[in-house]
Amino acid sequence: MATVSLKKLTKRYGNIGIVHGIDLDIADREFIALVGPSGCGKSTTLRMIAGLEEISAGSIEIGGRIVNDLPPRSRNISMVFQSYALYPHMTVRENLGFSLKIAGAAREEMDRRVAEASAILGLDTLLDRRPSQLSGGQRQRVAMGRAIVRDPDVFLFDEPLSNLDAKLRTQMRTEIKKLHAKVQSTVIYVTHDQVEAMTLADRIVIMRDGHIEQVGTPDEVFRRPATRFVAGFIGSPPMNLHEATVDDGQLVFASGEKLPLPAQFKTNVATGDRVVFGLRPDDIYPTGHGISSGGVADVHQIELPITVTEPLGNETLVFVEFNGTDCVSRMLNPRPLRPGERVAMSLDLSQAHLFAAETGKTLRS
Amino acid sequence: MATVSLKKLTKRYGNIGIVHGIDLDIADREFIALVGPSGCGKSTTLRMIAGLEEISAGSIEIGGRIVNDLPPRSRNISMVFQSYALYPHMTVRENLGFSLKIAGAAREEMDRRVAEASAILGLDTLLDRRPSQLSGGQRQRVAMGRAIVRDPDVFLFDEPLSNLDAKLRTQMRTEIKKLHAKVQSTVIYVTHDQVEAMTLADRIVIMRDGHIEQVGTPDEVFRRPATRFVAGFIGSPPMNLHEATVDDGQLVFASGEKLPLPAQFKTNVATGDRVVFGLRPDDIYPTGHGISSGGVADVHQIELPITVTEPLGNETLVFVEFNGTDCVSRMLNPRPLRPGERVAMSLDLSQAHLFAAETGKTLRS
Amino acid sequence: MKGFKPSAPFLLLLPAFIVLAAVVVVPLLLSLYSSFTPFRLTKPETFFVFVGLRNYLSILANTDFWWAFGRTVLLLTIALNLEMLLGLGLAMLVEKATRGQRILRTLMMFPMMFSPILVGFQFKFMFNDNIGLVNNALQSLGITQDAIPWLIEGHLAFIAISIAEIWSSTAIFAILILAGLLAMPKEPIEAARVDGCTPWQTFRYVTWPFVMPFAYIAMTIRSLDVARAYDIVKIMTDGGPAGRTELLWTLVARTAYSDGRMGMANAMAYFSILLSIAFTVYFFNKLAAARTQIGAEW
Amino acid sequence: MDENSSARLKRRLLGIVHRIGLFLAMLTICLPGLWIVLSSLRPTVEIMAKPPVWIPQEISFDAYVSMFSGIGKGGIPVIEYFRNSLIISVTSTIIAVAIGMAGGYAFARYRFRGKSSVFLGLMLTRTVPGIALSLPLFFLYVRLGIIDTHFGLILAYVALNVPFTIWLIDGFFRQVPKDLAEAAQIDGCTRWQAFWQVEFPLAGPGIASAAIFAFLTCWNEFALASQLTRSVSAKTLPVGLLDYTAEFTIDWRGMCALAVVMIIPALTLTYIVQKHLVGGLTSGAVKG
Amino acid sequence: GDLPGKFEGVTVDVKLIGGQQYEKLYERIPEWEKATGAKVNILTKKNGFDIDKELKSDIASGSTNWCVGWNHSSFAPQYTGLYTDLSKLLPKEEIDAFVPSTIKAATIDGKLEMLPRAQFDVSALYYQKSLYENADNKTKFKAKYGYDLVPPDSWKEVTDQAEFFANPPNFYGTQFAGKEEAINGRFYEMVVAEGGEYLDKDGKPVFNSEAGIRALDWFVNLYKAKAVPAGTTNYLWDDLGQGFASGTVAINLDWPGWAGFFNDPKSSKVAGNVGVKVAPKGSSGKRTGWSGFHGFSVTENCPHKEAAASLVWWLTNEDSQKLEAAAGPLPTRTAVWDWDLKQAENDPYKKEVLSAFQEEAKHAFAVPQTPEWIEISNAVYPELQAAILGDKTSKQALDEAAAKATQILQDAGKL
Ligand SMILES: Nc1ncnc2c1ncn2[C@@H]1O[C@H](COP(=O)(O)OP(=O)(O)OP(=O)(O)O)[C@@H](O)[C@H]1O
Ligand SMILES: Nc1ncnc2c1ncn2[C@@H]1O[C@H](COP(=O)(O)OP(=O)(O)OP(=O)(O)O)[C@@H](O)[C@H]1O
Ligand SMILES: [Mg+2]
Ligand SMILES: [Mg+2]
Repeated sequence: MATVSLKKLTKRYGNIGIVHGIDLDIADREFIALVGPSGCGKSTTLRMIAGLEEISAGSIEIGGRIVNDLPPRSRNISMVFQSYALYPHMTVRENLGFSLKIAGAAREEMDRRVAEASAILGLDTLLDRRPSQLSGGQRQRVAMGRAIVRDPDVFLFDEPLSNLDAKLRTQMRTEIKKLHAKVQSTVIYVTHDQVEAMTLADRIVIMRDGHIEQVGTPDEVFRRPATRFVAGFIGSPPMNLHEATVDDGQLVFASGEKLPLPAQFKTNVATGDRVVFGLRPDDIYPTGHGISSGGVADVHQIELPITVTEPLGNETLVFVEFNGTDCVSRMLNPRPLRPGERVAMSLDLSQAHLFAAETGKTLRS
Repeated sequence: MATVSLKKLTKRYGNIGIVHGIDLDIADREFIALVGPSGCGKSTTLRMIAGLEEISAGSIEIGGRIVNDLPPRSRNISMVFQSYALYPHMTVRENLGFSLKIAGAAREEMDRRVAEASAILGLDTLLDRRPSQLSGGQRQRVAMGRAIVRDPDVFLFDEPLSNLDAKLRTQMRTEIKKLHAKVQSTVIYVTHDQVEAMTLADRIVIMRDGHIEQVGTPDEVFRRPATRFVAGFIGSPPMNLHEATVDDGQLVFASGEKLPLPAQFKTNVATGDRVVFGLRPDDIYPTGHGISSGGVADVHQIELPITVTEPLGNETLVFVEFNGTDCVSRMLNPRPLRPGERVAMSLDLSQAHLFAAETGKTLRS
Repeated sequence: MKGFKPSAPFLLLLPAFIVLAAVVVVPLLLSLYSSFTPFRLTKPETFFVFVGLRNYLSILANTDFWWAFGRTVLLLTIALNLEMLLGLGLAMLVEKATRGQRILRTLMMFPMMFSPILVGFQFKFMFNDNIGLVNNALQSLGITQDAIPWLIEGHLAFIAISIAEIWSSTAIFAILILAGLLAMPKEPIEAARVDGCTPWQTFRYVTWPFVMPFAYIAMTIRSLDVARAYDIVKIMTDGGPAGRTELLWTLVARTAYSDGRMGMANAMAYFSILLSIAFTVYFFNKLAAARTQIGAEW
Repeated sequence: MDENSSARLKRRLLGIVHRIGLFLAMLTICLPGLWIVLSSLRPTVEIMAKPPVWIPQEISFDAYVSMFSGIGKGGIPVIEYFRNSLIISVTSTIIAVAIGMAGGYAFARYRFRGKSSVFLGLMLTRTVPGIALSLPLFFLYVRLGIIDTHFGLILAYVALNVPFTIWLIDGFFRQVPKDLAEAAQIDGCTRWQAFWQVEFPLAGPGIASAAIFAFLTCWNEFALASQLTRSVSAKTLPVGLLDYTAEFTIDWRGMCALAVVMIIPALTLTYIVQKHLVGGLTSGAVKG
Repeated sequence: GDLPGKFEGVTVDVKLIGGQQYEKLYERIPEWEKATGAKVNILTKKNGFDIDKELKSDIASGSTNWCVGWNHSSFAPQYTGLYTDLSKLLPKEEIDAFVPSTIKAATIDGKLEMLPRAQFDVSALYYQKSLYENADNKTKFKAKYGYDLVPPDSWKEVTDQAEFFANPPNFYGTQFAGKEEAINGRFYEMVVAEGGEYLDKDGKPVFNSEAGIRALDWFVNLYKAKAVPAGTTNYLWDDLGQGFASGTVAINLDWPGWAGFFNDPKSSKVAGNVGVKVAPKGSSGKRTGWSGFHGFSVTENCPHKEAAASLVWWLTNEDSQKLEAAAGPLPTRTAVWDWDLKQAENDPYKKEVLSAFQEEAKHAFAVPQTPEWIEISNAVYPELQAAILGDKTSKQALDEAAAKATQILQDAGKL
């Protein structure tokens, strides 16, 4: 039993509000990814849940029990700190085993668990070093290891893989998944890596300036972003967003360019509404560069000039000029494209998004 | 004039060798990305170039001048530390302006540059805070800002964006590109983010265990990895690698499955050779899920069972079983696939790689 | 010396070396020499009479000296340990205080501002058996009807001296340890709390290892900074009565100046140096070990 | 909830216990001191009374008045003593801390041969008891003609404090992350600038505590001062305290009054310097 | 003949005892400067023990070319060779104006090493008068001891009365200084009063005689009977004075310097109730009378001995002594004694004090004139304490003390 529920959770430093009364219910064994721009209050939220930061208002329940005033040790959580917070005076082995030692675990049990964690994290050869003798990534792995040797009610991970290389990160992702499947813990996972958030989380919480913008499954937040902010934040490269005015079934952009109003929004807007039109890079592609989309495509053809292409190895970003600014399209293996060349592009309007320009709220019903 | 050239650069801590005599010539104004697994010696190399770490053997030239024994300040470099190393007793503004103050810059010049950097980094509202009052990502941005207010001969960046959210990171990438275009500096950039490495770098250096595995343009290291290690390291998700034995124009895998020997390797291997076969996830796709590859495809059809699919929002990873293990395929918008379902897959063998099993060296001529 | 380029640490340490050489080393050699003479203050000519190890040999046979030696070790051990414990406690109490830190810290250092001479007088008056504050208080409170001879009875005198010494010097530990506490990073403490440590465990496994080097430095300093203790003891009992509280320092000082037997006194002093060296080396090793533990290199 | 309120209660209780503990500790620390202050204001007959007089019956500033009044009227040259003490203590503290910073920095930041032996050796110079030192020092000073001068005493006190300040300050420099000095050097600082701009401010608490320690040691030092000074031109306050002791008597009230006069500036200076004792100076500096 | 003389341009370096009670006298120095044209340069002003330390350091380091030094009869014998013979520098009639016994005590190995100032110290008996006036006390005492309760005239009576008055921990019969030279001095005078000798005429320690044991037993018995404060072995003069002033001690053998203190309501609870009497007799019929005095000496290496001697004379001449004596201390010039008594005519307490001390002065005797006196004291007093506290018997303690003292004298080449 380790549901976590935040009620009007608020944090202020003096007069500066940092977290503005957020509400969140996390089910037992749920894996929650917490994402948001730098400085939006993710770490602060985790630290409040851990009991390291006093809460200014609201309450926190873990496993149905209000823990507002309980010290961290009574909350049975384990945490990976963004700054690692390793014990500099202990070896890697001691760092890993410390919480078990405190819990009074038997020697063998401790050794076994430390060995297990260090194997997962590739720290075997480093067990007798001190943190000061490790590389940045190795330190981060120790921080990770310190959390995963335990079976807490709740895991709090604060960007635990940010300093690891892509390969190791993929590996670790799998290990975290396994771990979560094995131990019966609830996980709150802060990350800037969307692949991590998408692959690991049951639900994603998107924060912004101390507020929650949207809570939803990875698919939901990706496909049905609730706000313009979420739309722009989730997905890499980000969604193309352009302001437009609705005019008789058409979207009119500042540059004068026009697009038909996507069918799914027809009933929700009226002429004269100021909206933001959004389209993911995947949904713009050179006509003929066939992608057999799973859904019903509502493709609009338009010819646009190429500004630049950016090959990323396994995919290429193509920037085209639309509405006076860059608009990015993402594709695998395009043919060579020269800047300035005008290309017929297909816009899959069935995948388009519209948001109210004022509030930023989605116009999807 | 700020070429950087490392000659047999070696670092040992006591008996432990960390960097084993690496050679590298970096041209003036070149942008070099340094990548490699955690703990391979990237930071150590940067720190030796900066003059923070004594070199155990070899030499370092900056701008044609041997700097082995020069103190850091005589090397005219600026550096973003992996650990940030902010001045905790100074405000953000003072942190940013410190190097200019030391250089004796005029008040206005200093203010201008600090304002410029803080605008780029979105630190404007935080200029009067101390580092301890910042979030992790904000600290990292200050560390970044401290480096970019200056016009050094060489920039050394040690994972400068690792703690930023994807959106900000994309933005910063563009800024770094602009900065590099504007100031005439050479850049050495350590990163774990392959998109960063690919988009920013003129050349990528892949390190492993204190050795350089390959140096090449982004395209080279991606398309023509020199070793099995590089092949597995670059690209996300990583290349599928499977050991095989060459048998009369065929590759025979441990599971007994067979594939035709890709045409481009025909002349380089003989029957009985033990090789490693590699294919990128992009080059495996469900037959019919049309990707019109730019090159000449040498497609091999094979029916394989799906083990799991992993939707990432804008793309999906499909895992199929091949040679007894998971083999990953990456595609945009696949139709719904059920685990266990057998799907006809196309393998584009023209994009395949072969490496000698023993040495890991590529067998491409 | 052309081309000789002294290293940075050498230059940095040079002022210290110069001062110490001038003020300590030269006098030290002089007094070392004089310990091999029957030098009497009032007979300067005796400075040039060399008697070899005679002073040392007679010390070896001097049971009073060895008693004093043992008592000194005991006092140092007890006082230093108690001072450290109390100092640590005091530092933590003050560090935890949320308000009035500055006042508290200043008050905490209050005893350091009392000249040891004054402390000696003060405690001598307080422990006076007849009109002393302590007995008066005990009698007024009805705890005892006797005039407890604090400074007479061997153990009590030892206790009284220890109390004076501890009162006056705990502050030194407290301030040094407090500075150590302030200098330590806070993240590991948070980590420990999350790892399930009780406040005591946090202290034991995280705070203490960090503060330990400072505690050992304070120990070393205090074990050598005997002037304080000397002045106090000198005034409170001057080793008496009947030599019951005789310490090395009182013995040496009396021999040196009252008796004027400087040669002998210096020989005794050099014996006591052995003691100090033993203490210092001991604490130094502890310090070095504690340092390696927190990952500081030598 | 129960658990929370009990946790809250426990915290509040601990807070109260903490306050009581603090109060008791401060009481033990301050009472003897207050007794001295009180003694300076009470007639001897009350201080030494039997049965004791707990509540002061009569408060007077006679002792202070006479201390500052002319020679022969019970006055002692407080002003001169005070001046000497101040000059000597402040100067020697500044010098000792400066030398201590240089030395401490050398130990904390450089590697060199024989480092631990030198480190230990420094302290061993302090193993010499004052007795073995004072007479030869006196010889030396007489020969050099610096007996009974400020300079002589300053020199002696610097030597007295240097090993301590080096040890202490070394310890605090070690607590300052190395990365910061490195960052400063990258930013174009010489080692000297890096020291002043970055490491020195961050080692502040340590340096402040070393300074307080050194200052109070000098301020209260008696043995050497009584040996190396002789007249009002150099005698310091602790030596002056003995002006209140005559062959057969001691004027305890006068002594207490002088003690108060001694303590007040020490208290003030300490109060000023202790503001540098702040925690968490390096937090936020480095990650990991 | 023509004191103070003229010493234009001469500077005299002096080392003086510090302490406010002496400052009055030093105010006369400028007058001397004016009269002689010389300058006085005060090198040192510190308390007696520290001057002693300083003088020894000076001797050791050979820096003795200053001129005038404070001196004390107990310390003086140690400074062999430091001071010059003043009788050669000053007219005889000036020297004869001093009380002869003090001049004798100031003469060491035939050299008059110092001129005594009006700081003559010998102890008399202070007591609380009211105790002796109390009728109840009188009858009870008589019943117990068989003789009348009057202020004691023998040490035996002191013992009886002390035991009679004692009511520890609130009230004690008497007290004695318990450490350092203080107890050794008290023991010394008691040995003399018991008819013994401390050092015999060859300078050999003989205080472990029968008389010595009787003398020590006096201390031991009082302590055993709890007639003295338990802490007495740690007491020095100030503790004694404060003790008596606090009104918790009946009888107190003490120095003249306390007379004013004891009778001053600001400092003493027994003010108005203090009686003073000449020190009691020992069993031999001799009174105790260990005495000492302050003085000034001129060094052998002084470049201006004449001027220095003039200054010493000035500080100890009749006017100076009157000045000092007016504040309480006892003079050392016969003429000043007379003057002093006349001054006290209207002050019965002062008169009682002065007559007691004048009487006492007749019985005064100095410490044995050996440079090793202080060193012997340091060796002997722990043994005395050991006997008093019961660690050793008196005989054991004295035998050991004598052995140590003998050793010291032998080491010094005196035996
Ligand atoms: N003081 C030391 N003693 C021994 N080994 C050390 C010491 N410091 C670092 N190392 C080792 O040197 C290797 C290289 O470290 P470095 O910091 O250069 O790695 P890196 O490539 O920057 O890794 P990361 O990506 O994790 O930051 C690591 O394996 C590390 O464990
Ligand atoms: N002591 C403080 N005083 C004032 N503001 C603070 C303080 N500490 C943190 N903040 C602010 O609180 C906000 C939230 O910080 P937090 O560390 O929770 O951010 P975060 O979401 O974890 O960001 P990041 O992704 O950069 O780590 C930041 O804007 C930060 O500047
Ligand atoms: Mg954070
Ligand atoms: Mg690194």
